[in-house]
Amino acid sequence: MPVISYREALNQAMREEMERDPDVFIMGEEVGHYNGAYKVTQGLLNHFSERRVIDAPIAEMGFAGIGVGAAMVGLRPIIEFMTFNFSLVAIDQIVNNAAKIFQMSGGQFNVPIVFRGPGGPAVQVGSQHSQSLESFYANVPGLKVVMPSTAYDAKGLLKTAIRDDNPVVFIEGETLYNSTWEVPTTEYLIPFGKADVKRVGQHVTLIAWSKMVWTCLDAAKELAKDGIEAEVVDVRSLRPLDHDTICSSVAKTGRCVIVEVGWPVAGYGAEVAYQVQRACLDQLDAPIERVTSDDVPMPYAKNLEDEVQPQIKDVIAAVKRALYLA
Amino acid sequence: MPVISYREALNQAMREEMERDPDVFIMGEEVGHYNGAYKVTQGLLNHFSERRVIDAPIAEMGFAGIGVGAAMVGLRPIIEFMTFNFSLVAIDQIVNNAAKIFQMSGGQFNVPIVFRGPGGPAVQVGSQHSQSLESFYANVPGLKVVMPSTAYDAKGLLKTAIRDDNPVVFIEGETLYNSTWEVPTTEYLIPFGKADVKRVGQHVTLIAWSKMVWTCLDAAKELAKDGIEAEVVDVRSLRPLDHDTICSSVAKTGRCVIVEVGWPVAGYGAEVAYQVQRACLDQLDAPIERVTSDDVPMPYAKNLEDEVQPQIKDVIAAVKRALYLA
Amino acid sequence: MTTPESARVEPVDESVTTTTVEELRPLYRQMLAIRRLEEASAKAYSQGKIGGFLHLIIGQEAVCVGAIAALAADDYVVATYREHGHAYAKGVAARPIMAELYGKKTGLVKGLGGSMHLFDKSKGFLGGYGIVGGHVPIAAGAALAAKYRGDGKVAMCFFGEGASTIGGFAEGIALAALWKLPAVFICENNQYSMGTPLYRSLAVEDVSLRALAHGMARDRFDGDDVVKVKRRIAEAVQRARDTSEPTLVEVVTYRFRGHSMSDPGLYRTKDEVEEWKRRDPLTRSRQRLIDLGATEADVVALEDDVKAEIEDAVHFAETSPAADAYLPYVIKE
Amino acid sequence: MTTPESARVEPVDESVTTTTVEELRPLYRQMLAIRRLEEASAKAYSQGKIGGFLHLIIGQEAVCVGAIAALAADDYVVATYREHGHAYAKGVAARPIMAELYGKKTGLVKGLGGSMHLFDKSKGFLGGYGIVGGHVPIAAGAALAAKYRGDGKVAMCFFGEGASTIGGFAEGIALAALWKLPAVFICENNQYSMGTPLYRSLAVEDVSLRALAHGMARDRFDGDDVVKVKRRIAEAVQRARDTSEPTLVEVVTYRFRGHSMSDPGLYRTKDEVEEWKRRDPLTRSRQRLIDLGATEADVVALEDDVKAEIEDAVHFAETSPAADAYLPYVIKE
Ligand SMILES: Cc1ncc(C[n+]2csc(CCOP(=O)(O)OP(=O)(O)O)c2C)c(N)n1
Ligand SMILES: Cc1ncc(C[n+]2csc(CCOP(=O)(O)OP(=O)(O)O)c2C)c(N)n1
Ligand SMILES: [Mg+2]
Ligand SMILES: [Mg+2]
Repeated sequence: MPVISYREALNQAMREEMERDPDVFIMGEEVGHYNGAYKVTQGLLNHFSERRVIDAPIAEMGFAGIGVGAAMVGLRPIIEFMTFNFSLVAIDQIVNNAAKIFQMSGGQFNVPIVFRGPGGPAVQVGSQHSQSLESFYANVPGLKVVMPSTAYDAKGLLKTAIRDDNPVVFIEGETLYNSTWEVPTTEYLIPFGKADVKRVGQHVTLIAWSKMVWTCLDAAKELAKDGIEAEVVDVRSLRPLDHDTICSSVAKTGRCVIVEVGWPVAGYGAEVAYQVQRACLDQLDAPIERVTSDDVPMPYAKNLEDEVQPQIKDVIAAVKRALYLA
Repeated sequence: MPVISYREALNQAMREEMERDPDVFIMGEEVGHYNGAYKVTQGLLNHFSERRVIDAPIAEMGFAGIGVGAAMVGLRPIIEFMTFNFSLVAIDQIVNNAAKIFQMSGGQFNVPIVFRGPGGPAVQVGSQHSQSLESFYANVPGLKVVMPSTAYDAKGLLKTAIRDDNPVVFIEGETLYNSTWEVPTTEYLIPFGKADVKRVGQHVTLIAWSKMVWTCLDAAKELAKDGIEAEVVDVRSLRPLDHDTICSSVAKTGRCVIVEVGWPVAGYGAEVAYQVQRACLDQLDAPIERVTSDDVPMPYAKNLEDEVQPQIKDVIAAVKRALYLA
Repeated sequence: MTTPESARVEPVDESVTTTTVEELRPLYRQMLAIRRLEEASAKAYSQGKIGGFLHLIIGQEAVCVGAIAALAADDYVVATYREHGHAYAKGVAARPIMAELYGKKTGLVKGLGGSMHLFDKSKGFLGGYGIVGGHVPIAAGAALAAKYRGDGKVAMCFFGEGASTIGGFAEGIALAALWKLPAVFICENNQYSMGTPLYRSLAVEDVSLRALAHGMARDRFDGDDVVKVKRRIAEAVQRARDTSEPTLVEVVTYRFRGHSMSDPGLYRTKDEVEEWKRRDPLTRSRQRLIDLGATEADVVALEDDVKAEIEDAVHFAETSPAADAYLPYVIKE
Repeated sequence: MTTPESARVEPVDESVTTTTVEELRPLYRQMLAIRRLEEASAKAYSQGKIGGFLHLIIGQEAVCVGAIAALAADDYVVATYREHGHAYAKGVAARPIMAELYGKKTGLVKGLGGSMHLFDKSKGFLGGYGIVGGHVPIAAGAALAAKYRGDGKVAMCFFGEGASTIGGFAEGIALAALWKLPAVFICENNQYSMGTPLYRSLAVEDVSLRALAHGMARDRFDGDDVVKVKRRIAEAVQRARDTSEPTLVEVVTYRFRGHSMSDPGLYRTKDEVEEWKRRDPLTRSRQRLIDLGATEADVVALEDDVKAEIEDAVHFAETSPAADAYLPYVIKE
């Protein structure tokens, strides 16, 4: 199987879906002539045309809303936010229009739209450009929220998102674009609501999504040296969440550490923690541990930026607490 | 002690703080000549002047940002959102500016601003006008988030908010404005981060805020008829959250039901649940129960609207589950 | 340095149009039906049968009726929370509108949307929206889809003058102008944004000036004469259809009632309201029909017909079963 | 019907101003220091000593220097992520700017903000902001505070032409016009919004037209001549100070580098860049100083002085301790 980058996988997903369905189009800042701020849309303008790859001015609320309107009458827009930080100026369109029109119209108008782009902290871009907004979107009924960690998942999930008849918030890992994974050449789709066990283990369950899956895999490797076998569950889709896979892992291991790069208070990890305690309270041998970023806006200086975010050592420490080894 | 309405309590708080500090002013839609869409600012324009009670056009992002700028140079704006639903078009100003400027400026500029207005579902106003956004705001470091349930708390907390040197998101209960409570005539302030035990009990702890405190008190009354004494803890401030009061109540009762009118997934109640399980896992005699609205945009029809939201009977049912009586 | 340009505000065009009984009669009927529908809802609201907010368009009927008369049946309309009349003018029957206001299962959107959220896919009615300005990009999006497909459709968007300051409006029209989308943006300038008069919300009391920055065609006239509204907006629709260029149209009008049923409208004088009532588009159209040769008997027959239609709608709403489902309408499976 | 108004775009005013060595010398010095500061940061960036995004203003120096020279020391400035020059022009020393880019404890904002978020309270520098348009209302807010207090201060806001489409900008200027706030809004039209040329982001390539809807004063001229920038913007500052009226000023300029250090700028031709470089405000000002009678030796001395200043700043940054605290800067106790 060819090994390709996360960026390339996303690109392939869009290209294939645009080939397949003439109603799919892309709109966003610098997606066309510039080939994407992060080059995710590389070559698409050339391959398709300005009709289907639309460079937008800086007007997120405007073009997100244009996407919603176009989707209502049957097109299938992919709206790229240059980063999800900029989705905040468009969030009204996502929460009050995209998510609610199917309901407000009594089921007449569905909104098949994908809002995608990188999210989570990048590197040294400061607090306005470094935040994880998944818990905002995961809170909202009517939306689906997806955050792939690997090239394989990115491709299969984005294709599913584009074919979904509902609005999908698809948050890519800003630091994962160059990461690689095996990706088949034949078509595949990954359903939403199916978590993926990225590593099997029996002593503790690590639950994560996006970039933190990699951190957990790295931590698991370290832990294995001490004979601790961690199971790493990648939730992949936050809404809907796959309770079954999570809970059967936790039921097996009896220990649960939830790792997210977002802020601690009311982060999405709190929801996962709640679900775990609800379904497996009796199987838990220790309190659920959460590892999150510090409860601060992101600093610019590299040393502080690293300090703020969950590191391998933080995951290891949390696992040891969960195993009463600390 | 005089019994006054929640609306009047808020009005008094603003009036007193404006008398006390000439840098405090109010800005928002219909706050002046119209005396407030919900009449919370009744009489303030008359008492002060157009300089200090400023009617704004429909431009939430604009006037929220103007508030931030004015606060940076030392004024103390109170920004009224006609309802918090409309804060979504201004949320970038709250999350990316108000919350972060103190950090981005390395502690040079603090932003003493209050964003206030009604939140949560009102009655039959449909899905765009009926939502609880506290879990969005509670997620964000740099903000404080306050949601009073009674006239007494409303007054004391709003005065504290106005004097706070940081941005405060102050969400009032849209259906609580006419509710009454005893309010002293002498000045008092209520600190943030102090939950209030609104009813003492030993069998189960009900944790709630804003309108749901009333629902819990009603449920507690019903439960008492069956000999079940519920303790009702009103968290009052969601950020910071008073872990001590909550946890000592749960440690006492061994049962915990968290009641919120927001959506279930990644609602703020999940955060409370996480904190409780973390601090009191060993003292819990049953899984934590959450009662929330259904995971749907709010319907218009009254019967459906009631069905969607937590009712007294839902709280009672959850308590019975927590006591293994169901 | 270039000087301030506030002098550029042009007087509202109040010229008069010629018409015929054939053209005016159906327009008058629609306006009247909307007026009666609104009155019936007001009554039901005060009886507690309709809940939430109820924003009536009484006094402004000529705008939605004239404007939508300029559209083809499959063109798109996007409107605000003050949209019962727009839905009706776009072809939605009174029954499902009234049943929706009552929150019934037979309502246009099954009792889920209520007064502010009427939608009808079969009529190209893309909805009523409650967040000011948020629907303007949606209209531009429908126009973009029309252009994308080359299907010749036009999207028409209604909003109040109060909405012209919000960012969503600014971005929506800027993108429509840049991308030459077949859209018509119609500002129903009814002099008030809730309790705020024009002079407290606009630096210059001319919303159509917003078009200047974008080289967008604009128009500005009074909205008392339904035929004039139709003719003038037909020009904008034609422009959209023929050359795919958007237009910003400001129609100067007045709402006779408060902002919503809960607003007593204390911010304006009785005299002011009476003054505008003298320009009531319904009275004017009725008189005009007679002047053009319609018989009093014919007009009364039309009025009786409207009365029966609305009474039937109320009866339908009253006797319909309560709304009973919301779960199937969250996610499309 | 009124016709489209795109014909109203006026040619960019390229008139020339007279000046003296005394006036020009400090302006040239500031521009040169900014250029050298930017070059030094570019170098440090390519050595991996500065991280994240780095947006240079090389080529545009005359705008921030000329504009801020028209302000009093305690007036307010609000800027974007491309703001090192603005901070320097407002009086911030090169040392803390460079140390901030290096993420050091001695940085202007303690290593917490980095390139995009310079702030200096003591200089009235209200910050660099990373969300396009979001800072425009902040400037209006500082202006509102000035008017509230009657302290005679003026708020100056910088933004790019790409920002002129976003809602935050539209709302910020609309409110400033409505409330007559003492603000000067300066569009640094550098022809590109990241990789997007004017014609793909603006329906009409004249940002100053945005003022028309609000009866706001506007101005539009080229930004090559720093003295002209100062004079013309002084008029706007005067208007703000005397009559509390805002102005929208568009200054036509060009950035010689990519959008940020990671942008190779492939979307424009070498010829185009060279053409603009011939109008380099630094070369022009230097020549002008000589023409006005400054000696070559004097100019070289000034240049040596600048060189030393920036070298010192780099040394300071290099040798400063790493940033070490963030917790105290979340909530003010
Ligand atoms: C973003 C937002 N802010 C505020 C409101 C509350 N609100 C609803 S209608 C209205 C006035 C709108 O006035 P205008 O646009 O002139 O329309 P009209 O009601 O006069 O038809 C306001 C302030 C809202 N719905 N959305
Ligand atoms: C709301 C938002 N959208 C997108 C971006 C990404 N972005 C940063 S700068 C920029 C281009 C801005 O161009 P312009 O306003 O002309 O300023 P210039 O960079 O040319 O000085 C873009 C798209 C952003 N920072 N904020
Ligand atoms: Mg109006
Ligand atoms: Mg630019």
